Amino acid sequence: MSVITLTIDGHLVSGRAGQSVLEVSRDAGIEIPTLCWLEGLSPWGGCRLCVVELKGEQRLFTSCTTVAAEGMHVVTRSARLENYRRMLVELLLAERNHYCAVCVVDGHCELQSMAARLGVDHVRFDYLNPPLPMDISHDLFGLDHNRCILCTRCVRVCDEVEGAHTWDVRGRGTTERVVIDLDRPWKESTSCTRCGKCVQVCPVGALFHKGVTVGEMVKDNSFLMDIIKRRRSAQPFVERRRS
Amino acid sequence: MKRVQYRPDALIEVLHVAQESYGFLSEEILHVIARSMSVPESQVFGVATFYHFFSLRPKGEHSCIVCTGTACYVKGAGEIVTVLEKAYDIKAGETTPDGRLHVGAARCLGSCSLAPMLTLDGKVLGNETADSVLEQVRGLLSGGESGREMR
Amino acid sequence: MNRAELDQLRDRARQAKGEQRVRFLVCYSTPCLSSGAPAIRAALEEGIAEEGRKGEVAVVATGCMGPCSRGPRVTVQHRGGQETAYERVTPEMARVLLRRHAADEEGPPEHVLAPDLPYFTRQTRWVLENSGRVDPENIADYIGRDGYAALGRALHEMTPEEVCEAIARSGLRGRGGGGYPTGLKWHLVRKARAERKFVVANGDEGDPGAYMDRTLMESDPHKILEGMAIAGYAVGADKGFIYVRGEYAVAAKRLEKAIRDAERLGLLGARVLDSSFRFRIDLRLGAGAFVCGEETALMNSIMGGRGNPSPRPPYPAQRGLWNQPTLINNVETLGAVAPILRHGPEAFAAIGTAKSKGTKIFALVGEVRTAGLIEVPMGITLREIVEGVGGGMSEGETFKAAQTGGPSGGCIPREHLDTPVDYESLTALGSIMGSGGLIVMGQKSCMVDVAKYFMDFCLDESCGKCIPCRAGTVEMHRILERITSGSAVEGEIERLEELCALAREASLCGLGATAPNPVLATLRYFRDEYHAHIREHRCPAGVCRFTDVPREHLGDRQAAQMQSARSEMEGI
Amino acid sequence: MTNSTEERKIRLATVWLGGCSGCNMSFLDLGELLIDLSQRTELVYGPFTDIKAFPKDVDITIVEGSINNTENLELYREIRQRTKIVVSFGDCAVTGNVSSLRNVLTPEEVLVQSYGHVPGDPPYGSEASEVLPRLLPKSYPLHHVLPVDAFIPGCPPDPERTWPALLALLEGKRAEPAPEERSFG
Repeated sequence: MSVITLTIDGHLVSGRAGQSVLEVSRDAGIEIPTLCWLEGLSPWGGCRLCVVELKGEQRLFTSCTTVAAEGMHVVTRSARLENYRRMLVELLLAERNHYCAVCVVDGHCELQSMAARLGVDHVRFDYLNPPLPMDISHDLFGLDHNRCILCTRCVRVCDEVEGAHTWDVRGRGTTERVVIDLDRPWKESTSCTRCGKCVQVCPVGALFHKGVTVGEMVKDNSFLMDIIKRRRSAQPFVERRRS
Repeated sequence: MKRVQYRPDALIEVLHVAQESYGFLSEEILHVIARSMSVPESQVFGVATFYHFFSLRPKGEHSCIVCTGTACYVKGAGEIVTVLEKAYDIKAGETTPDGRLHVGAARCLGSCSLAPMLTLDGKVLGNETADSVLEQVRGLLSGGESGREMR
Repeated sequence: MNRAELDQLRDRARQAKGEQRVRFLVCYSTPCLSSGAPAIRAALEEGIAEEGRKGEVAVVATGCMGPCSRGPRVTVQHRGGQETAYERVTPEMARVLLRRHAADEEGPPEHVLAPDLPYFTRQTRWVLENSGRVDPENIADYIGRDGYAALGRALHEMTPEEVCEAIARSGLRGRGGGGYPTGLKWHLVRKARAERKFVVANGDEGDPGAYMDRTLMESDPHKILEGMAIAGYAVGADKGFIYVRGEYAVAAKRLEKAIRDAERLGLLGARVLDSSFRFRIDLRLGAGAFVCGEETALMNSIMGGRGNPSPRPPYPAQRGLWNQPTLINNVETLGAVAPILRHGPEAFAAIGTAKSKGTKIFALVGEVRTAGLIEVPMGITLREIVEGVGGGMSEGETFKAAQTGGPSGGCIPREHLDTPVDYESLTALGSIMGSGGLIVMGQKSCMVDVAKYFMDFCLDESCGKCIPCRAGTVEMHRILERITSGSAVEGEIERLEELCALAREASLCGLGATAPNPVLATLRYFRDEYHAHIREHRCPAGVCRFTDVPREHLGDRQAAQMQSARSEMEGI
Repeated sequence: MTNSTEERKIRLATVWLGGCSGCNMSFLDLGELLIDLSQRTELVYGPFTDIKAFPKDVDITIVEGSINNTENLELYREIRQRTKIVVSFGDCAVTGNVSSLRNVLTPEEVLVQSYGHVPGDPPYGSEASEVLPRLLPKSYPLHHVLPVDAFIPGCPPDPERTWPALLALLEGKRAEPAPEERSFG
């Protein structure tokens, strides 16, 4: 595996060929803010928080989808980037009904802590306050569209890891919503395996365990990399058994 | 579906054909399509709702699609839509509760030289005003002279 | 079929045409179709049959003839080459025309379009050379006008590299709006190593107010197919997709027939023109999503998915359809390919400016006297287009601005009317060449309202994948809504500009990145109109109704009501 | 303590608009610090005083709650006119929070939901509309109506985040809380 060297925020760092800028950066201890990206899932490039500047390029690049290359000069922090990131979080907060004070993940929410981290102490944009439904038909889990940021982590984990593809996205633009099967109540889903992976990878309070109250829903997605690593190492074992 | 050999990349083609045959895409149709093409239901639903062309609800008996492309807009298409919405108490894209009239706004029907233009039950009308449109729609709904002519 | 047979077919087609004494060309393009072309054709055919003139007099349903605002259009050709163009033809008139031209009866010369109309004389028809001249559903007509000869030459006389080189030498750039050098793109795909490669013709024309691509596909479908086949040969692809906007039923039908006809004659298929080159074309119908004009979204749509764009890189030339290198060109770009090979890249490069070569098709609409589809040399000034080709402003209108590039473009005000129309000049003015929509606006158009219109379009067409576009367009639209409704306060323009910068720089694809353009361009040239709205609640064009008040004053009306109620009670 | 504050104490006001009063309660949780505060400032208005009209020339006003009705709006306009530094205090003032949960409904629907489905007579009719302040179309955060100078989020903001912010403002600095002190909720 070939090694590449690049500069990130002035530091000379090395990574493996084929890694994304984000991965190389994280390995080097330089954190880049993300919401839709989650280690173990395919990159989506939707939240735009991980945008970075590349020397010699005018436009910005999402570090989660850009493959690191030898000699790259990456800037992950600048006044311009911080400003855009703040605005992105403000837009997310304005887009749906995120009332942190009465949310099941209050205190454990990636959006909430991202806002705090980026210095968002108020939202300049108009709150849209769309009237959105909840789905609490399932006996174990609940879905609250009011909190959803459309990061599609649930869609990807269900498709890529669980293999059920229960989730997808319906509509487009502001009418976009995550959807179960043919827009069925969760209880009636014929493809859902009730594994709960979607709930654990959801960064906000959109997917939760039923019965939890404000601030009680703590997400734990550590299972994800365990499964993925095991899958990688399990491959030869299966083949061995066959032969 | 057989014609496209159940290839998942032909999903949009299949949806086109289904809508043409049944008028709209019912849950049952989508279910059958998902099943026989081995595409997850949620994916079929996602695709069907992404494109404005597909309708998950039956369309009205009559339809009036107003072009709101730029040329039509600057020539007063907005007013035509507003007047129709008011007259039938529905929003563009909706069908009256009795299912008789569907009012839609299209992005551009590509006949900008006829601006403002619209289609009434598929027939193209150009250089219209809000009043003239309303009159023709009324005629159509009451099955009057202009209505029969449209057929 | 081999090249010799193609030549024979061409000669036969020409000969057949020569046997006809009079040809009535009836425009069968969407605007004329909807204003009554079928009835005219029927009247003519009936008349010919009644008078027993079959064979010597022919009726041909052609593609677009141009001044669409004056349809239905009919052109009468005599064997000697003499031609008369008619506008606003009715079925009754058609019978009169038939008698006049076929039976040489005298008749009043009504509805004649003067041949020296600037609309005709100022155009340079290159891509539209056959439009309005051939029957788009008749492959022989196309072959009769040297159709597929360029493909024959490419396959038998040129290497793929030479073809790419010829396109590069012509200076052709992407006509979909981006303006990327076409030859360079072809070279990139040609050099990419892969099992398979694909060619995609982008016919998902979505800009409101533009219909160049539709007209081209309707009027001369074979030219696109020929261009695609040449592209396929040049880059090493064996499969092409032509993605047609769902609304374009006529174009799709004609293309489908064209593909079948070309396959039957061996101009597409396993051994194209008796060479070892294999190329098939599939038609894909869009389903109503503007974003699918973006190349990565278009590819996702071709593969049967939601039309969400994907981050670039990787570019389609590296990894496109089914992860294989894919060449995506706009249909107008592909329409220029065959003429370039036929007339030579130098002839094409001789037209236009140093950096923008050749011709460009525009849909000239709005407040001009003669609206319609035009093809003009690059570098022509906007003034020449509006005042010359378009015949000036409509009755009682004075020029305020021209909008180019649709929702991704901007507007050009009066003071820049003499700007040459080329990629760089338009970009410098804050607009773009775009795909070719050109909407002329008079004093009755409010520029804030126009900006709001385009933002409404963008928010409706946003795919929703990335935040700056999904939520940013909504917030920008809200601000514009406040400005036009009277509830805006100081500082809103600045907030709008900040959002514009975010969308422009941080969006995933071109739709989001260019969505702010109409706002930025109107702010640049008509900022005082914005100020008049905010500060004086006045709309200079008289379009906006100020039905709302700033939030601070939301309670004023009620306070006044209570005040009057109180004084009434005191009076008692 | 500086000389200037001895000469003229900072005129401080706290206000309770469309909120639950929890933020003002939490303000009282400053406890002993309130003594410190009273030495530096003069409390010229607030739920803890009996002053009826909002005074003039106020240096700092801490506003709890969002703008829900015409009364909130009128008072807030007065506050903004008469105050140098307006502080948006607590989530309702900063984001709308619980007060704005009603924003998905129209004011009429809100009234029906709140009064129509419970015992007792709803305040309908001309009498109600004359006497009661009218609900605004939506519940707005302060800065969506008129500008605000500092934000202290929290539901409610606990004394640990209120005090440093307040201290900074008293000393004429900008309130810049640490990331962990500026989160909503």
